[in-house]
Amino acid sequence: MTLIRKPLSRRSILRSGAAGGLVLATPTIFTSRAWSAGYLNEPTGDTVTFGFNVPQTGAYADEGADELRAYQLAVKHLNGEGDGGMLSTFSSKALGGNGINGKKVAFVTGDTQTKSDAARASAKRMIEKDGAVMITGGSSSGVAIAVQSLCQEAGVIFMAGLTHSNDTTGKDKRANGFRHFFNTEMTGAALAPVLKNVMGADRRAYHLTADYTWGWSQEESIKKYTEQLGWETVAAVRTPLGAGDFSQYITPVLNSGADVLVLNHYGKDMVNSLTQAVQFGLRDKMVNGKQFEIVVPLYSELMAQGAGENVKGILGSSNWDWKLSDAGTQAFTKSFGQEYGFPPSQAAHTCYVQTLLYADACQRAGTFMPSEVGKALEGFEFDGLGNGPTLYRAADHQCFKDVLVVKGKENPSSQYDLLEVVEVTPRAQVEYPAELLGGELGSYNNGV
Amino acid sequence: MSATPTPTRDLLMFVVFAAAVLTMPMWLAPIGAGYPDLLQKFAIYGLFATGFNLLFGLTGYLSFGHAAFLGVGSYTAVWTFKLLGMNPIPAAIMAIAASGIFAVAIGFVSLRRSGIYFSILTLAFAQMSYNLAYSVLTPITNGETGLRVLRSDPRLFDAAGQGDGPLVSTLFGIEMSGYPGFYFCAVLLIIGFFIAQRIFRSPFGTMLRAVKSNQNRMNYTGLNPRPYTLAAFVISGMYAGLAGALLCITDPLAGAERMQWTASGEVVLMTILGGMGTLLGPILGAGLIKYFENIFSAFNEQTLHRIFGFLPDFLETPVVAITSLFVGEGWQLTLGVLFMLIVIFLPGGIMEGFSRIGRMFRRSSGAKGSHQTAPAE
Amino acid sequence: MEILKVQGVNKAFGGLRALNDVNLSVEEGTVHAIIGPNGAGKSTLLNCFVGRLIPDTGSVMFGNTSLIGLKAHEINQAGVSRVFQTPEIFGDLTLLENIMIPTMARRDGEFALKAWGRVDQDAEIRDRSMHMLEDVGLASKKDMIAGSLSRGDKRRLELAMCLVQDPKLLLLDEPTAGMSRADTNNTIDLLKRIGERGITKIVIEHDMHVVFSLANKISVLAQGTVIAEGTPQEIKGDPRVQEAYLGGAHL
Amino acid sequence: MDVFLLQLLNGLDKGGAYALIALGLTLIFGTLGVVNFAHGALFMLGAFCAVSFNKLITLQKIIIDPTKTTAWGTPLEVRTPYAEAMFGDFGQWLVNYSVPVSIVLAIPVMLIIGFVMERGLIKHFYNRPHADQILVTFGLAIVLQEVIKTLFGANPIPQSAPDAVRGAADIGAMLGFQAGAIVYPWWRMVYLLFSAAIIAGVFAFLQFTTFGMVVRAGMADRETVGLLGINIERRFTIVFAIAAVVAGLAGVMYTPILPPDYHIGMEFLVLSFVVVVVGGMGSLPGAVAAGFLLGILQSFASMNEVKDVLPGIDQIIIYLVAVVILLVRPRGLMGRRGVMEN
Repeated sequence: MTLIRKPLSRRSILRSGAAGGLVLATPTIFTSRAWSAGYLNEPTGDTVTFGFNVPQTGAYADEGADELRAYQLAVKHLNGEGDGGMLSTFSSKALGGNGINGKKVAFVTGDTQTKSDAARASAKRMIEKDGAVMITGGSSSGVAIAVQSLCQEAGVIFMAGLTHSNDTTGKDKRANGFRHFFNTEMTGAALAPVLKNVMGADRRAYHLTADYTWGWSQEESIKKYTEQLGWETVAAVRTPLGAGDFSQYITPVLNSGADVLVLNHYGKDMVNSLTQAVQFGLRDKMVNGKQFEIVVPLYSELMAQGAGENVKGILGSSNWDWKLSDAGTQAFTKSFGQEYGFPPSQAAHTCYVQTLLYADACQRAGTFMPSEVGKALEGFEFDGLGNGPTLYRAADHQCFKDVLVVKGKENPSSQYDLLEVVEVTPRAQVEYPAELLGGELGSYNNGV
Repeated sequence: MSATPTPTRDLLMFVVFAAAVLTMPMWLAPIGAGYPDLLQKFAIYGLFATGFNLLFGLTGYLSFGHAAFLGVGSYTAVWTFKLLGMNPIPAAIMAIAASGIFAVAIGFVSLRRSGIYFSILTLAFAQMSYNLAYSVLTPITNGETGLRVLRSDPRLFDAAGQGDGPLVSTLFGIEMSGYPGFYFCAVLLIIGFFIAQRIFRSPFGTMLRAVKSNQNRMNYTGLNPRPYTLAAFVISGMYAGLAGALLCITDPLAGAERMQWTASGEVVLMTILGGMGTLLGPILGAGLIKYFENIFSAFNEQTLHRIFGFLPDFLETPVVAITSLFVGEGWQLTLGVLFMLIVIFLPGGIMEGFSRIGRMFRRSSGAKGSHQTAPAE
Repeated sequence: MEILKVQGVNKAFGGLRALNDVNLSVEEGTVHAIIGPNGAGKSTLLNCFVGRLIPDTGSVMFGNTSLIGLKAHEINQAGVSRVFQTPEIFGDLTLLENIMIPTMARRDGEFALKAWGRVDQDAEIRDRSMHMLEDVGLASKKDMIAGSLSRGDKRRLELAMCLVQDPKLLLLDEPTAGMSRADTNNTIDLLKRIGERGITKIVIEHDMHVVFSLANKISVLAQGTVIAEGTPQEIKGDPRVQEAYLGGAHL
Repeated sequence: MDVFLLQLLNGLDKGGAYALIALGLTLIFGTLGVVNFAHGALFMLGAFCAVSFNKLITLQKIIIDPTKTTAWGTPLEVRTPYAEAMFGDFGQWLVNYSVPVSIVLAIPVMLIIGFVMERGLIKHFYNRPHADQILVTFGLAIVLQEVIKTLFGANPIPQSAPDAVRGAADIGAMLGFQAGAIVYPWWRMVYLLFSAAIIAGVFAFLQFTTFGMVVRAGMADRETVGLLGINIERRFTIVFAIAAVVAGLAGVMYTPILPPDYHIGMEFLVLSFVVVVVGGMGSLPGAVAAGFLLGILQSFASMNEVKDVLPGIDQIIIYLVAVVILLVRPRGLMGRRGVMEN
């Protein structure tokens, strides 16, 4: 079931590689703050360098590998190679497939290890040594927030990858940071009505929550929205990150009187807790005269693969799915599938889109200067990137778009077809006032 | 034969070391390591490993929880920033003090046992600190996100002074990021090295080696090993605390994962890899591991194709395919292989390798010398 | 004057009574040998003097100090040194360092945080240690690692480590065990020379040649009890001793 | 009451798993005197024996159907598992029982791995300092992990229990409680029985065979046994191989509970060390006792009633217990003097 890596074709590597070489060869001293004029790492040659900072080791390594594939694909498309992917469906036509602002796109990669320290070290290398003007990537909120604040301090743009915590564009938002992915607040708003429709308004929920900021934020959102619709929360229990065996947290659910279990876990924790909850027969149980249900608020394809058949029929939310029927999704899936032989994950999608959005903003701004690029992104309305009409809200640098409610498929046709879209929750329903999540953007930092 | 190096040789070693550290930006640039962040990491982890070696290398007590002190130092430094201001000096002092106190408490309990029992006790304390910092202690540590300085923090002494600029530590108006940050760390590493050198040659250092060699004899010689080991434990905890503070001085964010057992394990590996009980070894080990982590992980197929571009096509593709297993996402594989090779062929770490080369050199020059004297007879 | 007075010491391990109401008194300046067959309790008794074992009942007075309950290093600081049956030295350190450590321990006490000055620049300690090494004939090997010494040299080193502390009482646990005749004689000479310094010694020994050439007084231990005590001459003729040693079988 | 019983079951189940992992580790400690940081990797390799076996029997024949295309435009591949095509019902049975059946594969594989590891590497480290042992075994663990990652990816790979023991048993009803009050997964009970059987097997082997006697003597006093002229070296190899098999089997049987990934061994490594040390170095019964003790305490500490009083206690209980035990009993529950103390 592994996603087998397929190398990039040699031709494309040579072409973009030759461009990257120039940047790498530039001695560091010339890329330091003192020298550059307008803003940090202003590209002076005929290339501009992006920093792709993804987990390559640790639990999210496969997700990181998928993100990296998407980034490489995006770079190809930006440089006019391949079929252009979503560039052809993107509502903004500023980009012409000849690089950005006349410069070819080159990139450097690094390993976040899903640790804040390692991620920041890697991002710093890209900024200090490789002269990256933009950092993007990540597969967890702690890392995203850590790298985002680093980019703010250093003075480059950060385009967040997969990060779902409210804090990224809430409490910890930064002027230099932008997020396309959705958050726990939107998950709550989108998921709760579906849950009510499917399971009824009279439900008693039991939460198992990963004991760190994202988990708490997820728990709070689901609680808030389900309770508004009449659900009752029986208990919310914190579980240590990476607990492995969750049996001691699952057994109390059995006799708690709850009839819904909400697993506020992500990644391996979710794979393990869901597998074990199903093993405990929770899904065969009748409580209060109702069928017992399990909910996983945030889904990903890789998690669904890891949990295997246990995901069947389980509801959750998702940022995007390759089986959507709009033109953007189809173009991207086609382009990615032909390159690598399997469909992209939502992590790959958000990373691809972020790269395109950044490139487009630079092109429209006519510069790579963070403050100008940021202004071009702020309040930007676009379409054709797989999520329908989308807004990059100026107040918190968060994208607002439709949210998918998905369900584990009962009869998957292939190993990539594990989730089915139950409902596309319209954007209007998941919007919230920017003040709700607090935080302060501050002002742009250009690094000089 | 192993006599203690003479004071002159020690001075020479110190001067060469200091010069090498201060010129790192120059001589590390050709191998791609000459940028501020990695240089800072070399200095900081070098300091951490030096301190760890004072305990492990001299007394033989293997602490598997030293990352806890790194974490305590980090959190203390950030809290000092938050409360007092962005000057690195009070932050460093507070971090050393806090980690020292923490080390006294943990050391007092853990040193009641020796050998692996001691290792597990320290591991247990560190893991408890990590788990709590990640979850329950979030009000103090800001959990997974990590503790940072916020604009709303009181910062008694400089709250008014800073406007909208980035919240980084500043010493007399110089921001402690980039190269100034590296030189600040480098100076502290040199001071730390100097202190370690003094301790190695001091009566106290001799006593610590006596602890490692034969605790029973030490007891019957009228010496109480406990205060010696505790003192070593606390000193090395303070080194770790200072290293933790420096991590935050160069980059004001303190995360809980710094306290995880993997971080403790890393410093153990650095020390053994470089050569435990030697002055320079742990610093070399730290540099090597950090180099692999930051540089080897950054290679991707693109870079490899560029490097091996000179090869003919039919060679280039397999060579790139094989090398790519060891770089990029495979950098840990290289590290694992390196650990095994070094320990198999160089018991005693990298320093052992150096001394072997040194011996070979001396032998061959010695042979030459006798050759030359032969005709004179 | 008595330097060590042992009264009514009992020690049992589980059901086994290793020491049974042992009384012993050692005069200052004498060499007091404790002999007895294997398993008589000699080592147990010695361990009761140095803090390794705590007697179940009874008292061990060193001058006016009770040794019971004191830690090993406290007993040493009070002036009792011990040579072990298998030499206990600092095997990873040089000979010079091996001697300097006890020298410093005598001068600076059980703990001193002297982390700054160089140990090899401490003239007082260095001279004293070198002197001691010369005394035992190991000066030429001062920079060797102690663990690489021959067994005989290790013993001499250990003895030197004890002597450099100028103990009031020196406990020797089979100082010549496993030695060749020549080495044994050397050791006897060495011990006799120390005798001139007036250090009180308690010797546990199997080799009667050693015992009779060194001891002023002998206590015979059998099955945890002192069965005889006296000068070498008295002990030689004591039938109980012969019985204890040879089981009273054929003589 | 039912909650209490359930947590006790959880504790026993966890304890069985901990004890099983610790058993091999303490065997290696006790007899060989080696600090084996690659023990977790052995557990992981065992788990991947199950994964490989499953992959092997679900190997698919790929036929490209040019008439249909995938969403991204390439021809659709139709896959049929070979095993089903070739063996029919037996093939299906094999797929269904792939986890327990893969024990048959895991035993020889782990024996060989253990043998090669000991002869090729560990043997040379018997007389080396523990520091060297740590470095070399840790390096080996990383290498093994990375190899598995390259072959199988980083994502967990689900393995299911056979249909017959999938789902949960209503133990409550069997014992006369209210129906549905005490429900416990079949597979976890299988695992508990399995670990009990393996532990008993290892003990019996050491207790009742001459080989075991020598090994136990070796654990008690290595030098003497060596002096007796017994070839202890060859026995060490066998002991190491047995430890590898035990760790591997623990890994195989754990896969339905925890979908394995390449990192699974590291997660158990620290824990297994804690269990071994709390049990006392070189003591097999100690390791087993500590495994169960820690498992049960961890379960009870996770009860909401306990967590309400002491927040976060479930996250640190193992370490807290370890500290308390090591302070009260200097050499763990049943450790002997002088093993790994310096």
